[in-house]
Amino acid sequence: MIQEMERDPRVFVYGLGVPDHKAVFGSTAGLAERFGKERCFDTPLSEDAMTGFGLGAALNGMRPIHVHIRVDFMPLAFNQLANMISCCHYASGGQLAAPIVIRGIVGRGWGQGFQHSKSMHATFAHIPGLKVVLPTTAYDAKGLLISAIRDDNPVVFLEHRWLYWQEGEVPEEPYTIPLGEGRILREGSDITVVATSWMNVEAVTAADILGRRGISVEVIDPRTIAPLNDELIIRSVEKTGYCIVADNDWSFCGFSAEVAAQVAAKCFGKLRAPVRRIGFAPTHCPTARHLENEFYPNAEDIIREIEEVLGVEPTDLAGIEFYSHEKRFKGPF
Amino acid sequence: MIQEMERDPRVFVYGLGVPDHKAVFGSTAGLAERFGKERCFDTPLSEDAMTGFGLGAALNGMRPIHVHIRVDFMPLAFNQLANMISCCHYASGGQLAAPIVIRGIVGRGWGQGFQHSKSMHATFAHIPGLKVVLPTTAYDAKGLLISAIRDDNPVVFLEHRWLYWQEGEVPEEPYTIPLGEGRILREGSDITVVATSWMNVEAVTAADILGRRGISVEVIDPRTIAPLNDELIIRSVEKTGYCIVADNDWSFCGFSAEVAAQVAAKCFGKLRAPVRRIGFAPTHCPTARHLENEFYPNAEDIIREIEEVLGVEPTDLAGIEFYSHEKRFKGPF
Amino acid sequence: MRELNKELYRKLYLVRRAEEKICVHYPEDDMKTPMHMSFGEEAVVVGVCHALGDAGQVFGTYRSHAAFIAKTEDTDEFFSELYAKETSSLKGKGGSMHLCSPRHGFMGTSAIVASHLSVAAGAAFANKRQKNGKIVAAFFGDGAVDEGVFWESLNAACLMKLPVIFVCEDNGFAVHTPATARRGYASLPRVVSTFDCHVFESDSTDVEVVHALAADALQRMRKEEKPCFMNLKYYRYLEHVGINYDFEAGYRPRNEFEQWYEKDPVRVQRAKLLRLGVGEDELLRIEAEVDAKVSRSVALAQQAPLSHCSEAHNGVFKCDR
Amino acid sequence: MRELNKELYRKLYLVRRAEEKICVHYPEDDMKTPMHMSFGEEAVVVGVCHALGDAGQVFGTYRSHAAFIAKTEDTDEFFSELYAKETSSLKGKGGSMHLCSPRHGFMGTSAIVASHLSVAAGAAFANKRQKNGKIVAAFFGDGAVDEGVFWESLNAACLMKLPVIFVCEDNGFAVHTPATARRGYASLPRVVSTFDCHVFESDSTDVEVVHALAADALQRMRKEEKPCFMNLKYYRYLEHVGINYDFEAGYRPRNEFEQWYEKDPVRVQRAKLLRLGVGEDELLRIEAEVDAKVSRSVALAQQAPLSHCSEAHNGVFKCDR
Ligand SMILES: Cc1ncc(C[n+]2csc(CCOP(=O)(O)OP(=O)(O)O)c2C)c(N)n1
Ligand SMILES: Cc1ncc(C[n+]2csc(CCOP(=O)(O)OP(=O)(O)O)c2C)c(N)n1
Ligand SMILES: [Mg+2]
Ligand SMILES: [Mg+2]
Repeated sequence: MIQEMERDPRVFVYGLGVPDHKAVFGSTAGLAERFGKERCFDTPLSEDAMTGFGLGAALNGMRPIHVHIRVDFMPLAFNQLANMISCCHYASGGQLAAPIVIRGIVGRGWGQGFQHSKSMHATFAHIPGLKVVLPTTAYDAKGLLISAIRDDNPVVFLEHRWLYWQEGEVPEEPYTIPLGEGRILREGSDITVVATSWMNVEAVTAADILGRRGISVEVIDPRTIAPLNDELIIRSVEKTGYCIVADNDWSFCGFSAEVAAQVAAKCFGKLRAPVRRIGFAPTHCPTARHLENEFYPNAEDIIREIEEVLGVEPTDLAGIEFYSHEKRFKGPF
Repeated sequence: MIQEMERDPRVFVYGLGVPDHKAVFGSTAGLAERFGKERCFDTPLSEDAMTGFGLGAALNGMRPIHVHIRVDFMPLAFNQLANMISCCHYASGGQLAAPIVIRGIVGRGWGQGFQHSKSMHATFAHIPGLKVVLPTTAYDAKGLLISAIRDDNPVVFLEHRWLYWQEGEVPEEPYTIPLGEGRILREGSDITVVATSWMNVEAVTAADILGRRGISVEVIDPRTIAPLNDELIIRSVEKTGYCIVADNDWSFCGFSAEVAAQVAAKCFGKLRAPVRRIGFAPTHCPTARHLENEFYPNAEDIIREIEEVLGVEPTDLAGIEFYSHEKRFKGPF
Repeated sequence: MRELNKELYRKLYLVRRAEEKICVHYPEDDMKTPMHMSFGEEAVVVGVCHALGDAGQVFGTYRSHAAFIAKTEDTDEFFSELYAKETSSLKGKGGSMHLCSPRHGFMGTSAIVASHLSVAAGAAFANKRQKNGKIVAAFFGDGAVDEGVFWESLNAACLMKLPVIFVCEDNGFAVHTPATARRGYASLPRVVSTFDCHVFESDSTDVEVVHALAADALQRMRKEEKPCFMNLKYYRYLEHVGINYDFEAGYRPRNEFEQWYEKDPVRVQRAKLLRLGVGEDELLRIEAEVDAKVSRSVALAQQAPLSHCSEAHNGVFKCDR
Repeated sequence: MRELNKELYRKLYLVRRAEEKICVHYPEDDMKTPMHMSFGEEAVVVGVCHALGDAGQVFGTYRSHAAFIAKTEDTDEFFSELYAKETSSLKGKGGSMHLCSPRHGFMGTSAIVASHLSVAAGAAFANKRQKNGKIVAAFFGDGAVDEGVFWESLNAACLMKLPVIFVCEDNGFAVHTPATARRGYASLPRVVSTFDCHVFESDSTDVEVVHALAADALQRMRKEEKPCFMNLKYYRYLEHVGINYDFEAGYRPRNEFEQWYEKDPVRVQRAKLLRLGVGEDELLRIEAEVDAKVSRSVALAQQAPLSHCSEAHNGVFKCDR
């Protein structure tokens, strides 16, 4: 963000807690010091108005980045997203444009619960005119964010809380990754797993484990889910004949339904088994750890699902160390 | 509603314009006179607070019916729906319940445009804990509404503006139609069309026209889309081997994706062609009539889609009188 | 003074005339868009927009015929959009409720009550940052203040000292519900005056009075950078939406209308000009020019082709074009 | 008077003690729930809840340890939920941020700032209709008033004359942002006093003072049926979330805390009781009883089994059970 703010003086960042010492999990650290309160500032707790505020600033030529420390606060701004921001370009006959980036953080773990854990990407993606981006790797996060900032359209940019711990090579200099291009995170030939956000980490783990017994899993991260470019997915499923969608969200009327419907239609006759969908349990997110573990699917679920689809014996997972939040994050919160 | 209000003194109706002389397209006519301002009342323009208000009243044993004259105003209440109403029963370990009905009217025609024409049923259906009902016929509307009022859970009840002109036999005495049961609107054996809300009217018209040339179309109205009971749909597709979903909404991450995904999975190997989806154009709803006609799919689109799927020659539609809003509703608005 | 009053009259008359033309042609069913008429509020809107000047920016509502015309004077654009013609910049995607002409500083309107208020605040923020001296006016009804976002927007604007005027076009009703049935306080200006902004009120239908008030407001805003709130009363002549009277509906009495119509803004201003010594002939000349302009716009719009059907699919994303 | 003060002290001490126990055991990592501690606000919450009595109803926030305990005194339920045990009514689905015990009139809490205010108004509406005389209190922070729904709820409650008390637990900060950086007005009570409700303020840490104020408020509400707004200042001792001090972060100075800690509500009340002639031994007895109660609750919670995993899937719909 620093680089984009230096490049383009129209860019500014705002939102609750943005300039404070916690700096939204460090993601806005140093901005206030560097660019001043004019370009990195706190707001009243007014998600609705502050979203419309961003739209107004964008209409007058600025490029706002609005940060929500949880996606769950974005329903308060849903009117602006659904009725104002998404349609102002279309409805004005192209006279207006809303180059605004809305960053929302997907919470998880340590009792976040049903009001601090939503992802809602399908809800946003359902509305024409919003671009919806879900980065997984650190490299992608930077390149996609820069593209989002430079895009002339509103972009909803959803970052999973746990992905801030992702480590990876991130070049110092600015680079862009085009919105609308997916990425193959792991090449494979036996089955395709399409995953979003944190579920890519689980899917790659599953792929690693199954790879050791010779099952070759291809993991695809669409990265931009709206507008969706599904070529990569379709090509992969044409190759493997099997598809699982592992979405970091509820399944019903979700992004996994969209991918499953498209794959089933476009790979009709080439699919060797029905597309399977893995997502949150159809409940609200409970707060207790042991209940949360029921709520969230993980690498083991993906492995079991793959084994079922391919009709192979269950892998012995005893003794395998899964990625575990517990091991990394100790309370107190 | 009158009958339910007489039966159960805990029921009350409120919302903008509810008691006025227009009475939400006549749907609340006579209530204020009959039950007084205590049980049928107007509110400030505060969709957010008035939704939470309904929740509070429900927690204390009342059974509120909140009316929104357009679904498009419900995004203002989305926080209450997504973060409060949907989860209070679950999150309280069952100590609380929210028996609230939220009626929203889906606008269309005469320049309603992008801010007065949303349906959003997939958005609501995506959230666990909300029941979502979309009646089509007058008979169903009454029976489903009574069930919704008696249900102990929050029910989002979406009525299409044009369906108020639907005529049909409606028994005087109260009756219920269980939430969660679909209905076969037209029996057929060649292809299944699953339709929602107004699209059922279009689908039945299409079925009638194609019926004359011997193509037998089965039209299924799920009526309750969440929680969805898809047995009727699956059984029908197993019989016909073909399926089209005609949803009164955008397709991407919408209800049509869910149905398509489920049908493709559950009828795997029995489907003779990919499931097709018909929905709004992936744009915002324009206001001009001729542009609106591009935006909304209709009976002709359904017919053409069916012909393509079945691989039959296009029907000659010249001279056929389609249902037309123009013919019924003349301005001025 | 006389020149100013003549100019104000010309604008009032232009707004009035354009809406009268709608009433003439609407029953032909070629303008298929819900009409929320401005009759009665011309002084409020013209007074503010004229004070604001060309450089100012305006956000409005579904009831913004007056604001659109007062700010842009572009009746060609106005009618071509109502008729959904190829000649409109909006290509029929907006209609009466979504007028928009940013090149004239008319930044857009919203039919979701109050949803444009925060947008106006954000636009004012950008102007402030860009130090371009532009002031933003947001028009809204007395119903809009029921929405939480009004309070959020007011608060943010006061906190950030944004150059924005919130203009409440106060007709006392939200559709058919009077303010007293919607408000848990006695006086809106009194509530707002506890915020850090300039507050003005008026129930005048004299455009000169409103203009002077707005000019004063602008000057004070320039001197002490703070937002401004204006509560301007008027009477809505017609039904909430549509071109008819609705006194028979019973929620408001006809004599209320008659009292206000006595001081109809257009008549008041015309009488004033005569008093100021402007000749009847000169008035007739102004009126004839306006009549001709409006008639020409209507005719142009009627003759133009409908926008192309492909417009329906264009422009969801900016790069699409 | 003495009895009342003793009772108030017992509740203050119960709240304090329960939170102290959290601090002891939280580092063991068995309560896996984000803790927003109430230290410092005990007088505010106990004063209001005690005045409200058993019949009253309370809605709270993610920072409602104090409110839950003051209203319910049910430390068994409290700790069993923090430990997510089978013995909790919530079965671990709620945790610290979503405490709820409707049978005690503690109607629930929300971690979406301000989202419970309208719910409280609706609950008050039902009470009014049912003529059961119950009064609802909604606790919220000074940050909550930034949200539009606060204004919508206040307006609706004033309009409908609902028996609800809005209690602003004013610690001057929303996380790390001071009120002055969030407000476009000088005084919240002054703004609210332009609404049709009773307004009270206090910055006392003396629970007796807060209790008297709340009792007065309730009486006035009963006499003249109107909602009530109370702005009650206190100092948040710890970081926004968690069990540590955070003065080194730089957004507020330690000496502020020290000044407030001089008049710590628990200490103030204890000293008062001694002044009133309550013997040290009696105080020790009260404290010992509370200590035992809290320790027992903690032990019970620790020993109980975790709630069953199937709970995760239960209860999305009411008929599901
Ligand atoms: C958020 C929202 N709620 C409800 C409506 C329906 N509605 C349209 S206009 C209107 C009345 C608004 O009254 P006011 O703001 O006073 O404007 P006026 O029509 O009097 O100019 C209502 C309730 C809407 N458009 N948007
Ligand atoms: C709608 C919403 N926006 C933002 C947040 C994040 N958040 C949690 S607590 C908090 C501060 C609230 O301050 P205040 O209301 O004064 O309560 P306090 O924590 O001081 O008791 C914020 C911004 C939230 N939970 N909900
Ligand atoms: Mg009005
Ligand atoms: Mg606070």
